[in-house]
Amino acid sequence: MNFAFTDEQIELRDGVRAYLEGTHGAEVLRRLDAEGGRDPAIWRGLVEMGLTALIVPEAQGGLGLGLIEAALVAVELGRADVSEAVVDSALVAPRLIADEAQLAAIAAGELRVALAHPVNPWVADADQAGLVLGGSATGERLESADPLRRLFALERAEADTRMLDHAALIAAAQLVGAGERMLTLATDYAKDREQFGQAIGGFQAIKHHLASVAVMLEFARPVLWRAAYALDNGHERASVHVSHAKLAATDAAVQAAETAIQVHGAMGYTYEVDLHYWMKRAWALAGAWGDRAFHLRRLDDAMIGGAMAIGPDQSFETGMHHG
Amino acid sequence: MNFAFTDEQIELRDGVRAYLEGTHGAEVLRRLDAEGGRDPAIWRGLVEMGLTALIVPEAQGGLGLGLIEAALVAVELGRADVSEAVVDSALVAPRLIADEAQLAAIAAGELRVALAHPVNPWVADADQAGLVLGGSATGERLESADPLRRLFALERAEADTRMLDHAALIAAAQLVGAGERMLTLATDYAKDREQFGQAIGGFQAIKHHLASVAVMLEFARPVLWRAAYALDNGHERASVHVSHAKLAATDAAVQAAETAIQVHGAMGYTYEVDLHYWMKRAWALAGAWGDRAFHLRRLDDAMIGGAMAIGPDQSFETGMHHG
Amino acid sequence: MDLTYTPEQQAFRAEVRAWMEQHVPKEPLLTLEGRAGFDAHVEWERTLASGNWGMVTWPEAYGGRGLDLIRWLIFEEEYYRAGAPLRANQNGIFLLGPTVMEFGTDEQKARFLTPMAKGELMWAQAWSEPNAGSDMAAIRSRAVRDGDDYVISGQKTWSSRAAFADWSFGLFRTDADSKRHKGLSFILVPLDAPGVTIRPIRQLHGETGFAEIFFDEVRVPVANRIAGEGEGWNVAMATAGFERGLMLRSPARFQAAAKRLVDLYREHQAVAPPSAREAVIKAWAEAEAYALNTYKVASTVMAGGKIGAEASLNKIFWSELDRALHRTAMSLMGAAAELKEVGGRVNQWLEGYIFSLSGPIYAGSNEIQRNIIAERLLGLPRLGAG
Amino acid sequence: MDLTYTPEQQAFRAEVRAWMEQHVPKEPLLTLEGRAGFDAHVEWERTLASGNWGMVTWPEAYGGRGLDLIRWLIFEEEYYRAGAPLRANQNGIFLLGPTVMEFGTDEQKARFLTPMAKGELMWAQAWSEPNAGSDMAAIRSRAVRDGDDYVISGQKTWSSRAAFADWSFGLFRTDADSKRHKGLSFILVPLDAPGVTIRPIRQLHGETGFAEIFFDEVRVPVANRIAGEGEGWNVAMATAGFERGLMLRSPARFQAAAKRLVDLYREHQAVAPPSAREAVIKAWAEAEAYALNTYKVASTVMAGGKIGAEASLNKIFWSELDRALHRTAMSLMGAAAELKEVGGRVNQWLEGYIFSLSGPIYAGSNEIQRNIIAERLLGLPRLGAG
Repeated sequence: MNFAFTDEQIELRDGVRAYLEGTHGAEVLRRLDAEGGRDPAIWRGLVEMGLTALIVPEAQGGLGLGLIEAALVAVELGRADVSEAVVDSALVAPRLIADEAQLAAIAAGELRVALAHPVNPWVADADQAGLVLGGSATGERLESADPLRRLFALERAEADTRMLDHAALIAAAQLVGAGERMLTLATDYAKDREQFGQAIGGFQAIKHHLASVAVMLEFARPVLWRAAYALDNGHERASVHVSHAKLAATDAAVQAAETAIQVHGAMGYTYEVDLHYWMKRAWALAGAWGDRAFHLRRLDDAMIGGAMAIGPDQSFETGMHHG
Repeated sequence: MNFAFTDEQIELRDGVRAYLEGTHGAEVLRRLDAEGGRDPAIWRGLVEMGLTALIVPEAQGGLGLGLIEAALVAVELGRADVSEAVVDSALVAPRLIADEAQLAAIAAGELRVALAHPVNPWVADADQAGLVLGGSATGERLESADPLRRLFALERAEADTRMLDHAALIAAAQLVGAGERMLTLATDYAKDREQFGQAIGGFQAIKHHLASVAVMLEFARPVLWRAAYALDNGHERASVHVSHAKLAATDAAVQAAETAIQVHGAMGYTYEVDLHYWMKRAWALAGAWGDRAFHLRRLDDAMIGGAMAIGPDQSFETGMHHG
Repeated sequence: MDLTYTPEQQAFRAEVRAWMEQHVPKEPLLTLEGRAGFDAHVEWERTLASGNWGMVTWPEAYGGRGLDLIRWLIFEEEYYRAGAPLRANQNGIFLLGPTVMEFGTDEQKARFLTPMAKGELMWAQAWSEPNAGSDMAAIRSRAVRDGDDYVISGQKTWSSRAAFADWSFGLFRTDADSKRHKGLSFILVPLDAPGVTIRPIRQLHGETGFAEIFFDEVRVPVANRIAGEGEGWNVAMATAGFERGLMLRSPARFQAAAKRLVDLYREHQAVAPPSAREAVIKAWAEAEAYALNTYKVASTVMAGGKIGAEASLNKIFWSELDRALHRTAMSLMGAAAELKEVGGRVNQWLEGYIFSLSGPIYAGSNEIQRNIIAERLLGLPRLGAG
Repeated sequence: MDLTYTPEQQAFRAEVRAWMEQHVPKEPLLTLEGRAGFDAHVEWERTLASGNWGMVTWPEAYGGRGLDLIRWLIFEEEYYRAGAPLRANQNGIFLLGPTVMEFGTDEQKARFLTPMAKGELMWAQAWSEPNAGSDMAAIRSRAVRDGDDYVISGQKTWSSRAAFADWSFGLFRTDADSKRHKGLSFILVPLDAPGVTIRPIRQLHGETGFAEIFFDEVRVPVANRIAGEGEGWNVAMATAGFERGLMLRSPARFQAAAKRLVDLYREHQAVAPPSAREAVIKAWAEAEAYALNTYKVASTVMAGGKIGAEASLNKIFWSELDRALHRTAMSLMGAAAELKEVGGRVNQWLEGYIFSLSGPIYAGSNEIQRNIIAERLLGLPRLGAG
């Protein structure tokens, strides 16, 4: 039992974060927003960094890493509000595909995969996808509140629970990243912005709002890591853990958004500051890959329904190592 | 349409408040707590003030007043944490009794009436009652967290909706009064108590906690008055309005209690200050005469169930005067 | 206390209902925050004016109906019941109009009030400045006296409706050496005057209802000043009082939204999160409570009472109930919440949620309102960081 | 990251479970906050000590088992799973013990630690003073050096366990001219020493676990001082760090309560308010999150990391989840919530709710914890009223 990241995991996270801080700042979001949402150069950069190869097996030219790494990267993608068609394709699809040629093409950045599932009314980035897993899209574009999302109406889909769990995990990770970024944005704003002769961050009301968000994020994170670990290792309760993570991440990110806009005041309500990109991403991901109601129902069945043992000794699988 | 009290109503309220402030301070509560909870002198004072005659018809020696007046008085009884067997007997029972001799005896302070109803697991002050309406008590004493309540186990009871509505209204009024008193206690404490070199009431966190309670109480009050008016005038939706009032009053009082103890800090957790009497009364009344679940169900049936028209034109009976 | 409508009040309700049923546009107008939508809303203001329903609380002398507050509430109930559009003229009706009536000269009343009542003059607020958001006394824009004119320079921001309105009203520093609340004057400025530049501010939803206004030596006659020179602060406080007080958000608006939320819940009941049911009941119960309290305050005001710091209780209550109501709706919409259109129509719940997020911020943030309640109603000390 | 237990950890769990099943009292003990109940809990401490389960995290040299934090968590899980009693010795195990180990002399370690491990010495905290609640630096109680003794005078309050404990530990001003954090020393005082008067403080539930301690020229040897004269503040900060840190509230306690809440919900499901279902799920989910975070922090500490302001995040989270959990239980109990006994047994939900109300207050109020998070973790300015 060791609930700490390895040095390699921390290095990966820090590397991705540093790369995105350097190449994918808010000015990039504004440019993408004005120009249509996607930029091949960004995609190439992500491929060159190895993100498309991250969880592809080594035999197919990948790095053969696991879902902890995928989630760590997804947190950083959420923090930077990366919108390229990389999340579903690189951090989810490889776990759903057996075809070795497809896996190799994903790793090489040559194949993009979109995901279709009945709990989503859309398929993200279907137009750029060489392969739609689980169903198909109609080609009709749906407009999201989030200007950087590209959604297409769902035509048909099968309910693949593995797809849902993997995609919900990665959505949860992005929500945590977006929540953390909104806390940072609001904190920085509160340090700079003066009213009544002092930085507003000196007012206790502002301090306490922000502290409450810090608490929610702090306690969403370990839930995310347990879910990633359990799903990666085929634990019996992995689906429930993923639903828990999606809920905790959603609630923390939505609270971060409402707090951040309140701290920003009228500024937060505009395009003058960049907060809105992360707020809209949070609203979008809150409903994606199972909304609150969906994931609550899975917890409910497990716990109140009694499908799962609960109690102080039940946080982890107590049996032997799996998968 | 006039949502204001008459001068007479304000005079009644102020008179009762002044009397109780003068005769029923916290030192009385401490004495009653030590000595067993009831004092004939307090009872006689309430009778002499005319409270037992308040809503008894004039023909039976009463003052012939209505439920607005009864609720105004009940708010003051809640504010003073009066625990004598006066509430059910004087402010509820007269509306449930037809017998003229009984009414006259209530008005004169010679008959005390207790109320039995299946939604309560007890009959309050059954031992002092000359009459138990609606059922009977076993005589077995139940101990409440509230040291000044005297509860007796219910033996049998019929479900009389009129009793429930009237008693729930009066309970809601007491909750509003208790909530207001707890806000006052916490505010006064915050003005006096110093920490880190200033009155803690100067800290924005404390200010905002207390302001939030003030908001909840402010918006519970009109709901209470509408319920009293509707019940008094036999309006069709009176039961729903009463449930609304009980919910709003409960939520405001419970929030006032949690806030007041937080503002008092460790002091609030003890018998050293008097807050605990009102807190315990609030917890008790929150469950009495229909708990949150019960009253939510009535609102639910009316609104989501569709039994009642809702919308911007539906706050009041739009038909002719009733009752 | 008499909580029934008189026959006259009922007849009035029937009259409003009949007119609204005949005139309210069948299809929702485009958003007020865009040019085309704003024009459509101005058109609706003129339709209202044609029925003499534009400024129902104004005296008849200025083109109103002189309604008392109870009838105003009935009017609003019928207005929102009918699903009528938002008011492009909001700033004029509830803020500037009452200010001119209270502080204006007869000439100013004649010049401004009647055109406003006809729907011919749309007003923008020009309060905030880049470094004076909630702290209005920090205003720096200047109006320098030059003969019978003021020459105005400076910058205002968060000016609602300014992108499309005809005129603006706001505070300017007429005494260059003054500090804080002193030396300010309340001045009306036409937005097509030479030297005025409008820079629309794009908002969350992508529309541009707010704007910055830049004043570069804009010349306006002294006759555009309301009340005396240097008395601007008191005038503005009265105006802000109207805003935060009774009429800023009529309860009918939230009751109508709560009713739609109940319908939404019924539609999504089978897949709703378990807490949504109670949240829906609560939204409705709070909208009712807000309505009842407004009737109570209206009765008090009609009997000669004043609204004081209670306005802050109101502001907090409606803004937080509105946000919670729309948050609940978003949770009921689930995955569709993020879509701008649902079933071929604008996703009104998304729009409503976005709008609701501004409630706790504008017209004095809820943090400031809580300070006011704590200090003025509860008497807590002003020590510390306020 | 490895989130499975090793075979050794599983064997350890089995060992604890077997012992607990054999030794945990079948009936709940009387409350710790009364004399008889306290004695019963001390008896249980001795039973634990007899199995060497009293101070499992302490080194073997002092009568402990030297368990690492993961095993401590497993121990706690089995402890609460078995429904074992609260710890009368809490102050000794988690606060004083680690303090003596870090700052005490060898003589002090021998004198205090071993008897504590045997359950022979119960400790009271003596931190707060009447005018120094959350502001510990405002301490005024004095210890005047007189040869090899200190002569102590003053008053402490909110002293937990003091009504029944054997000894107290706390801060006293050894330099009469000092201010705030300086000139304080950490001193141990036996509660049966001449000049000590205990006045129990009656709490919400009517019991008296807290007390005031009056010191009237109480003479204790200088050897009772932990660390150097005037170094008390640093020692106390370390102690408070233990308290707010990992071990103050073991997650298993909340997981056990959440499990009972699920049972309560199932029992009352038909008459529960609609929001209760989600509140129950949330209580369980948060108890789990708290447990997971504790494993995460434990892993960090075991790898040589330190707990800093994160302890404040912990304090807020567990105290607010505990209050919400019990508030939900009260709403499920409905009318019976107020009864002290339900079905012939103590109403544990009422007791739990009352206890939970102290969580956000003690060990540094949640307001103070939020200040710490804002200032130390987020780096917001300390301007204003803190």
